[in-house]
Amino acid sequence: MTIDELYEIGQNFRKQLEGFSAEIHVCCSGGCFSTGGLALKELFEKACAARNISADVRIISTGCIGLCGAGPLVRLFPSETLYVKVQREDVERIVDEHIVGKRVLTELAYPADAPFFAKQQQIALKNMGRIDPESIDDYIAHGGYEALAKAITYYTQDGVILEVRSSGLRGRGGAGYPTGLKWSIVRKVKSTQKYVVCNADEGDPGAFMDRAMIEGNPHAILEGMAIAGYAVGATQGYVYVRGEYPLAIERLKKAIKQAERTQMLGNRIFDSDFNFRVDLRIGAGAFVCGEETALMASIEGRRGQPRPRPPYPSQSGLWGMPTLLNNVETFANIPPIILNGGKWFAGIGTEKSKGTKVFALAGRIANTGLIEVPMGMPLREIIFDIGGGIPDGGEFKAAQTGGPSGGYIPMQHLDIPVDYESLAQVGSIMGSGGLIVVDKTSCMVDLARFFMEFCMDESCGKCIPCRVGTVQLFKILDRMTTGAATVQDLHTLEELCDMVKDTSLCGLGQTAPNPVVSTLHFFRREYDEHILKHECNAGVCEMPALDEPAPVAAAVPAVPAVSAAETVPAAEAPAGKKNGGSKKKST
Amino acid sequence: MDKIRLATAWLGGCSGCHMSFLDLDERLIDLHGRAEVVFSPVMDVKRYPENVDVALVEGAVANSDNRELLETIRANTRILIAFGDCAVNGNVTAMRNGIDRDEMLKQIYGDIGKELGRSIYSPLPVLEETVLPINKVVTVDAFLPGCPPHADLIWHVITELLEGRIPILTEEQLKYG
Amino acid sequence: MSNTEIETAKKAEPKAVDNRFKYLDRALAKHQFRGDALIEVLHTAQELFGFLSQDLLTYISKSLKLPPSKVYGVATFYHFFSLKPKGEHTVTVCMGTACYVKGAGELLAAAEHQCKCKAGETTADGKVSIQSARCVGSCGIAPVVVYDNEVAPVVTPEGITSRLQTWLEAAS
Amino acid sequence: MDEIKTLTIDGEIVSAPSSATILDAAMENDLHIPTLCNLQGLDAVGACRLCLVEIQGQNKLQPACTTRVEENMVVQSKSARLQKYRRMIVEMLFAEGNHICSVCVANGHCELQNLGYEVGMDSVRFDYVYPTKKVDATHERFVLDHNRCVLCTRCVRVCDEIEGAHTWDVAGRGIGTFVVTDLAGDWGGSGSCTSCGKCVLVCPTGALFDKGKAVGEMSKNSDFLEYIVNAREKKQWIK
Repeated sequence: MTIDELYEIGQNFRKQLEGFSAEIHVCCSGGCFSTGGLALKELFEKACAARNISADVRIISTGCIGLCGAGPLVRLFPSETLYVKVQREDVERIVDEHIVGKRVLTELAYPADAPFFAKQQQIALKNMGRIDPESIDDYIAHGGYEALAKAITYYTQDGVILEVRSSGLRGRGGAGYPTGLKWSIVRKVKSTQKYVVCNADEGDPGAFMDRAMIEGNPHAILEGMAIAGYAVGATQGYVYVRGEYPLAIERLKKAIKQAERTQMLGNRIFDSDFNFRVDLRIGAGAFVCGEETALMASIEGRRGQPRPRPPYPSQSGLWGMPTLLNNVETFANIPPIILNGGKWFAGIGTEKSKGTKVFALAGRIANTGLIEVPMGMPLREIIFDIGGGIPDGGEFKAAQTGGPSGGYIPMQHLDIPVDYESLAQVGSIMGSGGLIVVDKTSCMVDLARFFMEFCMDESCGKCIPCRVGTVQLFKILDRMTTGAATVQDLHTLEELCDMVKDTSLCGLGQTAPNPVVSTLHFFRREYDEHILKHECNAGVCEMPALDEPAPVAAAVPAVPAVSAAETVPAAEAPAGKKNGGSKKKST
Repeated sequence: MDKIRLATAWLGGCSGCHMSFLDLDERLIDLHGRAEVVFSPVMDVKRYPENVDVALVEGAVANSDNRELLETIRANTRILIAFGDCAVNGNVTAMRNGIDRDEMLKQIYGDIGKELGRSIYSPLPVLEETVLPINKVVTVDAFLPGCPPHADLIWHVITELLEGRIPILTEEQLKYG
Repeated sequence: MSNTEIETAKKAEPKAVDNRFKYLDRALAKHQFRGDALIEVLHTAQELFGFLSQDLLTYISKSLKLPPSKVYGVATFYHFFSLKPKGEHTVTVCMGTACYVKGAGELLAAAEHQCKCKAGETTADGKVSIQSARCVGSCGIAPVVVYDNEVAPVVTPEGITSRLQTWLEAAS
Repeated sequence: MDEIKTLTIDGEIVSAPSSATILDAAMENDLHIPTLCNLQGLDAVGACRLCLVEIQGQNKLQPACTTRVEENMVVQSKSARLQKYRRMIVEMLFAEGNHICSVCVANGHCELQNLGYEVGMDSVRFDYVYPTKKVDATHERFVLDHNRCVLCTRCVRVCDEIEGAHTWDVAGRGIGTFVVTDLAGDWGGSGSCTSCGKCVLVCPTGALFDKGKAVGEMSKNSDFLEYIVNAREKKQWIK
C-alpha cells in the first residue's frame, strides 16, 4: 500500500458519494442507539425503497452527532439540516417533504446557527457523526490515514515527536502531562520491545466522550496509535476498553480487521519496515483500572492494583518494557496535528493549554451532549450558550468536572476560562471531560457522600489510607446526611481529607477527597446547616428535626404485661449509632 | 490543698481494672489522704454526685444503663478517663458486634428474648446494637489502655492528675491487652 | 461438574460434549494458553456459562497453568465476574453522576423494594438480579436502566416497577 | 556497575549503591523508619504507607521501601506531619479489623501492637468497622484468623517468591479484601500448600499462627528469609 493507492481509495469513494443526490445520516451512538436509532434507519430504507429512490439516496448509521439530549437525531445532506427528536411517524414525512420535495420541515429542524454547534471548534470530533464508522473507505475519503502515510514516509521518528511537542498538546486523560515530552522519554529508552496503550477505560461516571469517539470514528484512534508506535519504536499496541461499552468494542474489532486488511496495521506499513499490531483488552468493571499502572496490571491479566512510581511506565511498563500510555482523545488529536502541523494546533487555546477539549455535558442542562471547544472558553459560555442553561426554570448551583477526582465550580467562578491551570486554581481538575451541571435540587453534602461511596467501592484495597480512609470519610458524610454528625466529625473529616490525599499510593486515593474539599470550601454553610440545624435546603436529606427527642427505637413491641404499678420512665431508647452500610435516599 | 473528688465507674466490663485499682495496696491509703472517692462500684452510692474532679470509667457502652450513667458522669465530671481496654477500644465486650443483636437474643433466650434486652419496658436495660468504646459516646480527656492497666501505671496517672497535669503515656508505658 | 467429569465429558463422543467448553477451548487457544490472557478468558467463560463456578475456575487455572488462588483473586476483583448464578433477567440501574442527579437513587430503591433484595443480589426465586452500574455512557438520556442488555432511556420509578412486574410474574 | 550515591537521611550523611532504596540505606545505618508490609528478602510493594518520607524538592511523599536513592537527596523521615499520618494509619488498621490484644495469641509479639506503642496510639478516633470475619482452622498445623489480618501480603509474597507454591493470594476489593488459599476453600484441603510454615513465620500479627501453641510459646522469627535468599542467590549459608 503506497500513498498513491491510499489517495486512489479516497478518490473512488468520493466519486461514489457524488453519485448520490442526497444522504440520510441516522445517529446510532450512545443515547440515540438506545432510543431506537437503528429502527429509524430501517424505516428510512423501507420508505426510500417504497418510493424506489434508494438508488440515489445513501442511508447510513453514523457516530454521535453531539446533541444527545434531543435524540434520536437525523442529519440530511447536502443541506446538512439536522432533525431532532425524530419519531417513527416522522420518517415518511421527511422522505416526502425533504428528499423528494426539497423543502425543509422547519418544525423538526434544529436551527442551523444555534450556538450549540456554532460555538464549537471540532478537531478530535471533526469526522464523527459525518462518516460511516464501519467503513474504512469513508474514513480514508475524509483524509484518513494520510497523516500516518506522511509520518512514515516524510518524517523521521524524532520529526514526528518534534511536531507533537511544538503543538503543545497535553494529555486529555485529565492530568495534562505534555504528550510530546512523554513520547520523547519512551523514544529514548533502549529496549527490544515497546508498547503503545490507549486508555479507553473512561471510568468517570457522567463521561461518555471516549465512548462516542470510539463508536463514531474508531480509525482515528488506531491511526493516532500507529503514528505513536512509529515515533517511539513500538510494534505492539493495546486498546483497553471498558466492558460497559459493547458497541464500542464491536466497532473497534471491525476497524482493526479492516485496517489490517488494507495494511494500515500489521507488517511493512506503507512499504516501510514499520510493523504495528493492535489488540483489544476488555476491562471488567474496575474504575481503578483508569490509573496507568493498574491498567497495565489488568492487561497483564492480574488484579488491577496500582504500584508505586517511579519507575514510570515510560521507562518500565507492560511486562517491564517501556510503554507509552495516552487517552483516546489524545490519540484522536494526533492525525490532525501531523496533517496541519504543530504550529496550527498551538494557535488554538490558551498560553499553557493548547488546542481544544471535548466535554460531555450532562446533568441539569438543556442540551445534554458532546461538544468540543477551544481551551480557555469561559465556563458560563459553555453552560449557558452552548449548553442552553438549566431546564424547566432550574437555578444554576455548580458545575462538576473531573468526576470522583474533581471538584465543583460554583456561581461566583462561572467566568473562569476552562483550562488546566484555572480549574486547578478553584480546586477542581480538568479530568477526562465529564461536565455535570447541578441545580438547587441537589444537596452538596449528599453529592460528596455519593462520590465518596463511589471511591469506597472502587478502591482496590491495596493501601490503607484509601482502603480504610474512604470508608471512614463515607461514614462521617453518611452521618451528616442523616443528622447524626457532630462538630467533632467535621474536624475529623478535614483531617482525614488531608491524610488520604497525601499518603494514598495512587490517583484514586489521592483525589478521592477532592469533591469533599471542594464542597467544604464553597458550600460550607450547607455542612453547618446539616450538622447544627438538621436542615437540607435541597430537600434531599431526611433528618429528624432537632427539638424532638431522637426517634424511639424501631423494634419496640406493644406494651408487655408488666405490672401496671411500676411507672416506667418514658426514657428514650438509645438512638444507637447505625454503623456504616450505604443508605439509599430518594432525591 | 483540699482533696480532689475522685469517682470510678464500671460499665460493660469485667471489673478487672477495678481489681488492678485495688492492687494499689498501701498506696490506697496515701491516695485516701489526697483524694476523696465520691462514687465507685465498691461503695454504696446510688446517685452520681455533682462536680466530680476525676472519673475513671471502666468498661464499654453495652446497654442503655451504661449509656445513661456515662452521660451523667460526663455532665458532672471535669476530667473523664477511659480506664482499661474495654473503655478505650471495646475489647472483649465488643466481640459480639459481628453478630446481629436480635438474632443473638433469640438464640439465647428463645421467644422471651423478643422483649428481653430490646424493650424499655422489660426489666433489663436495652442492649445496644453495637457495643461502643466510651469515646464514641462522650468526649474523653485521657486514655489508659491495658487489660488491665498495671497498678503502677494507674498510680502514675493518678499522681499526674493530682499535680494537675493530664498524663500522655510514653511508648514504654503504653500496653494493650 | 468436578474436574474429572469435565475431562471425561470432553473425551466422550461429540454429542455429549457440552459445546460451551468447545468455545472456551477456542478462546484459550486464541490466546495461546498464555497466563496474561486470564481476564479475556474469564470474560468468555462468564458469557458462556453465566457465572464462574468453582469447577470452571479450576479448569481455567489448569488450562492457563496459573495458581488457582491467583485466578480466584482476579475473578473476585472485577465487578463483571460473578461466582454465583445470576437471575434469568438482570436489571442494571446506572448510578453515574448524571443519572444520580436525575433520580437514579429512587429507581434503585424502587427496584430493591419490589424485588425484596439489595443491589448485587438475586430474587429468592432466581428470576431477577439487581445490579448497579457505575456509568453506561448514555448520559444524554439519563436516568438510564438496562433491562438484560436493552438500554432504556429516561426511566421513571413507575416505569421500572411495571417492567419488573412483568418479569416477576412471568412463568419461569 | 552499581554507582555509589551519597544522601542525607534525617541530617545524617549516608552512602548506598544506586540499586538500594532509601529504606535499605536507612537500615544499614540503623536509622529507624517504621514499616509493616516490607520484609527484607521479599519484593517491596509500598502498600502500608508507614515508611513514607519527605524528599526535598518533591511535594509528594514517597515510600522509603520502593524509592531508589539519588545523589544529594535530602530525606526527612521524622517530621510532625509524617508522625501524625503514621498514627492515623495505625489507628485505621485497628479500626478496620477486630484486634483484641487481650485475647490474642500474638499479644506481646505483634508488629501492629508495637507500631501502636511507637506512634503513641492511646485510642482510635475513627469508627470501628467491626467486620464479621471467619477463622480457618482446617490445617492440621496452622490457623488463619481473618479478624487479625492487616493485608500486608507478606504471606502471599513469601509463598510465591521463596516457597514457590503460590497457595496464597488476595481476593475481593476495597474494605472487603481478604487472603485466600487456592479457590478460597479450606486451607487444610489445599492441594498446593506444602505446609512449610513460612507464611506463619513472616505474618506480623496473630492472623497466622501455630495451632496449639499458647501466647507464651509464640515466637515469630523471619531470619530464615535472609538465610534462604543468601543461600539461593549468593550460594552462602550464613546462620
